Amino acid sequence: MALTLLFLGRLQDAAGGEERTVGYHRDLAALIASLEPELGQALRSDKVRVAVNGVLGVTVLADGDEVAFLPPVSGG
Amino acid sequence: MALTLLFLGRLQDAAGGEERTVGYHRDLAALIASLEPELGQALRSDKVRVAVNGVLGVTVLADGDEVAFLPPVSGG
Amino acid sequence: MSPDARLIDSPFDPSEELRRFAEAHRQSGGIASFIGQVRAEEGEAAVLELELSHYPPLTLPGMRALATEAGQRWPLDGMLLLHRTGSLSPGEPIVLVAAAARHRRDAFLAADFAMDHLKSEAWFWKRERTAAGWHWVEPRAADHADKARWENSPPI
Amino acid sequence: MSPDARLIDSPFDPSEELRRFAEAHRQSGGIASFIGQVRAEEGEAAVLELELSHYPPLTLPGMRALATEAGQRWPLDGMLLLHRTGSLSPGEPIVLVAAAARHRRDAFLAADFAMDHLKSEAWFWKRERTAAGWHWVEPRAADHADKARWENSPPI
Repeated sequence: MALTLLFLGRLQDAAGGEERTVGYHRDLAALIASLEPELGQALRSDKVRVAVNGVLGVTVLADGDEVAFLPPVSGG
Repeated sequence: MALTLLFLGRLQDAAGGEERTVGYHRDLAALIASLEPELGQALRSDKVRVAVNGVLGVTVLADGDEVAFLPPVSGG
Repeated sequence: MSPDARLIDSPFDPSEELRRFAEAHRQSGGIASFIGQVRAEEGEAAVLELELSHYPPLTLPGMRALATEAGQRWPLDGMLLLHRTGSLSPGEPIVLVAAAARHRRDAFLAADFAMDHLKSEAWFWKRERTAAGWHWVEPRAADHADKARWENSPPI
Repeated sequence: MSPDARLIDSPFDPSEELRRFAEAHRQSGGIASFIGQVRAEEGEAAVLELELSHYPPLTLPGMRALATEAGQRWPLDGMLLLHRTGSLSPGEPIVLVAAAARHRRDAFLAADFAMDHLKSEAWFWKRERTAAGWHWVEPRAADHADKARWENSPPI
């Protein structure tokens, strides 16, 4: 059982890559707690939004979910 | 001795044409008073600006001057 | 900033003008623009022809002064003011205003400012031909209200 | 009003896009637009390359929702939102926003609104390469202030 993590924008520097596969965690907070402490701290910022399979605001995860971490945007 | 009058915008309807040549008057007010009463009234509106040889705000006329009557604009 | 203000007496291509303007200002982060065109409509009230007259001694100098004032109000890299004269058909462009600036809001404000002043201060007169004949286009109260926005507490 | 929102992964020609947009909206009196481009500058701090990444499940749906919201706020005939992704060179266009409306101010406000929201709400991330290497472009406080203008007492 696994999750795919996506790191957008500058979070890819903190994660050392744009994508990674990790073991399954049911809960978003538990998933973040399982990562390297520095990366976990970056992902816990209240400026970072999380999308699960393209949907914002989900915190309960299912096997195979894609979890995207979205830092503040800078488009236009 | 003569003046050339230009009627811009809707004033050309009141004047029956865009341009006319009239006898010399030294003073703008006297010039306007010499025209048909209805036209004179239209030209005296405080919304009508007057340019003499391309310069706004002149009221003393010289022989040969071009006097342009400019109603409210509608460009853009 | 040396503004480019022109009167144009035959149909012009605003997108081609914008292309050249953008190429001339590759150092700018943004270009805001406005294209005004003769509405192409159906029905009795449709405009069949638009005629734009002006007063040559004042019109182009006034447009140049307007572009210069915009350049004093906002940090601009360039300003383009093109205005048609003569007889126009439905769908044809009447006016093109464009402002190039390092920052987006400066470009927007300058283009907006220039349009409001072209509408209510530049020396142009419009008349339209519809099925009912020719009539002069009168200034709208909204045009003066739009211009007044810039006088005391300008938009930000 | 059916908005045209697109992500574009290779160089595009904003003036050609504007030409088509204007031709599709011949009934509109005015078209306001904004072109954002990679600043072409000289010197140590010059940007040599810009990379735009996005999050596909949210980015285009968000742009469509933004155009729809603009159409609810102002009477528009059309709205165009184009945004580049991928690697861009100096001078290349990043974004084109255009709004067609019967009345000038509606077009200006809609284009201005759309740009402020694309900057601070759309799901894009920029990084720039200069002589010193790559760095992420952080949102500016001004971007949030620009967006906040539309919340309580919107510009007129």
